[in-house]
Amino acid sequence: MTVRIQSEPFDAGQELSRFTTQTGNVGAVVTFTGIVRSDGDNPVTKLMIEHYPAMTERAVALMVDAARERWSVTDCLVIHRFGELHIGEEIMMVAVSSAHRADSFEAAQFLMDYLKSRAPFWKKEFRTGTAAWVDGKLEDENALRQWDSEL
Amino acid sequence: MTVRIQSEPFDAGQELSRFTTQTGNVGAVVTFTGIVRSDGDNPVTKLMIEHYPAMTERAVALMVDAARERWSVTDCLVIHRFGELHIGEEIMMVAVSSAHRADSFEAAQFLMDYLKSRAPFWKKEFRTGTAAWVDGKLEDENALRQWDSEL
Amino acid sequence: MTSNQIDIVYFAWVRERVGHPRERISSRATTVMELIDELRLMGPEYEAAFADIAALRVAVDQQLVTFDAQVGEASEVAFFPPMTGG
Amino acid sequence: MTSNQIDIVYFAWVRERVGHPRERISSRATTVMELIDELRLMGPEYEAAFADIAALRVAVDQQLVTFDAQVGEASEVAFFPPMTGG
Repeated sequence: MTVRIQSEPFDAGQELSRFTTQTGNVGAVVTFTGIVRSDGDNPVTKLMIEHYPAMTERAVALMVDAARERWSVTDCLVIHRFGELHIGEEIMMVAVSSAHRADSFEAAQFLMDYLKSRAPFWKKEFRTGTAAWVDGKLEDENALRQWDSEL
Repeated sequence: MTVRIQSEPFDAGQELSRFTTQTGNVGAVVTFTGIVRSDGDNPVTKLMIEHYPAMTERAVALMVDAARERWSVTDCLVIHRFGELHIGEEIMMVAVSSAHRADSFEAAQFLMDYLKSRAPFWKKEFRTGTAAWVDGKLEDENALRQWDSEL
Repeated sequence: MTSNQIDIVYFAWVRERVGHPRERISSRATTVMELIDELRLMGPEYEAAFADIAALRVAVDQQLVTFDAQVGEASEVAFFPPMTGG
Repeated sequence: MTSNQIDIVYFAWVRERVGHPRERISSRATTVMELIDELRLMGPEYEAAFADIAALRVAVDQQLVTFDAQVGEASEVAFFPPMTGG
């Protein structure tokens, strides 16, 4: 199990290759990668991600533990960046390995739903002439509730 | 959209890096990688995968089309090997990109469920002193039915 | 009633039981089920391959179909066990 | 009633409204809600930051809690908007 909170860019493909090599005898690996996307009429030009260093790693480790209790998971990797990020850069990734595909898929979705609304990260979007903190989304809260857990 | 049916090994990490670079302005990429796993008392030593060349690419392309009709997906990649495969080698991978994470996760799971039971591949497992065709699993048929589709 | 030239292809254990991967036959069958009845008459290896229809899948001209599907104009019919890809 | 030294930390727009990321205060609060009442008295920037409690989240000693949670022995309390990671 690896949790990395870092300001440096990373390459999700390289991380997947390394994860698969290290994870040993598994049948399934699922990854999710979140990427800075420009959208709308006045598109995002960059992102600033703030986090709560004293809390972040422990909070994410607790989510990983919860996933491992719930599914038969061999290994997990979570990488999340903070600081200044540009369009096309990887914001974060999750990788999960397991014997069978359902465990990896569900554990990865569970981790994403928790990371979205329970890990102490805040995104600020910069557009030409303006900057605004991203609002928490109701759909993310609802996604979390579907797991019906008490984390 | 790319579908590759090949006997050569591939590296899922390299494929993910290339896919993410080529896919353009997306927010989310989900991958699934299936790997040859050894299990049990008399573990698998190698796998032979047979396929139906005249049918395979078109069948997989139809699945990808069905996923794109159902979810808001930016790009899809499906790679599936045939021939002789050894422990730890990648059997196949699916990558899906989209603006938002739910589309990529669901489309990737949908593609996997279809590939498992509707793409014309057959696995034969070799163990010490014995070889046997893998039986279709009821749980895979049930996974497919959950999508409740008419493909 | 005229007969039709059809390529029959077999995969996985169906291929192993029949003993070869492909053959061209002359058939008067109008449905897959009738085609199977013809094939069963071709020898014990065919009887073994087609003993349990529930364990088989069929594609007519590379499209998965049910056993009551027409084969009238088909040029290729494939028989195989349930797929196990992924 | 004795007072307690607590580090208060702020993130995202809460930090921007308060005007600084961290401070140590002397507090008599026993719950988070009482602590917020004390903070609101510290100036208009605090009133602005704590105007809408429903828009805030709180962590006591790095654990997410509800506003009725105890802060008696806490050494660090953090206020921030709903998280938007991932």
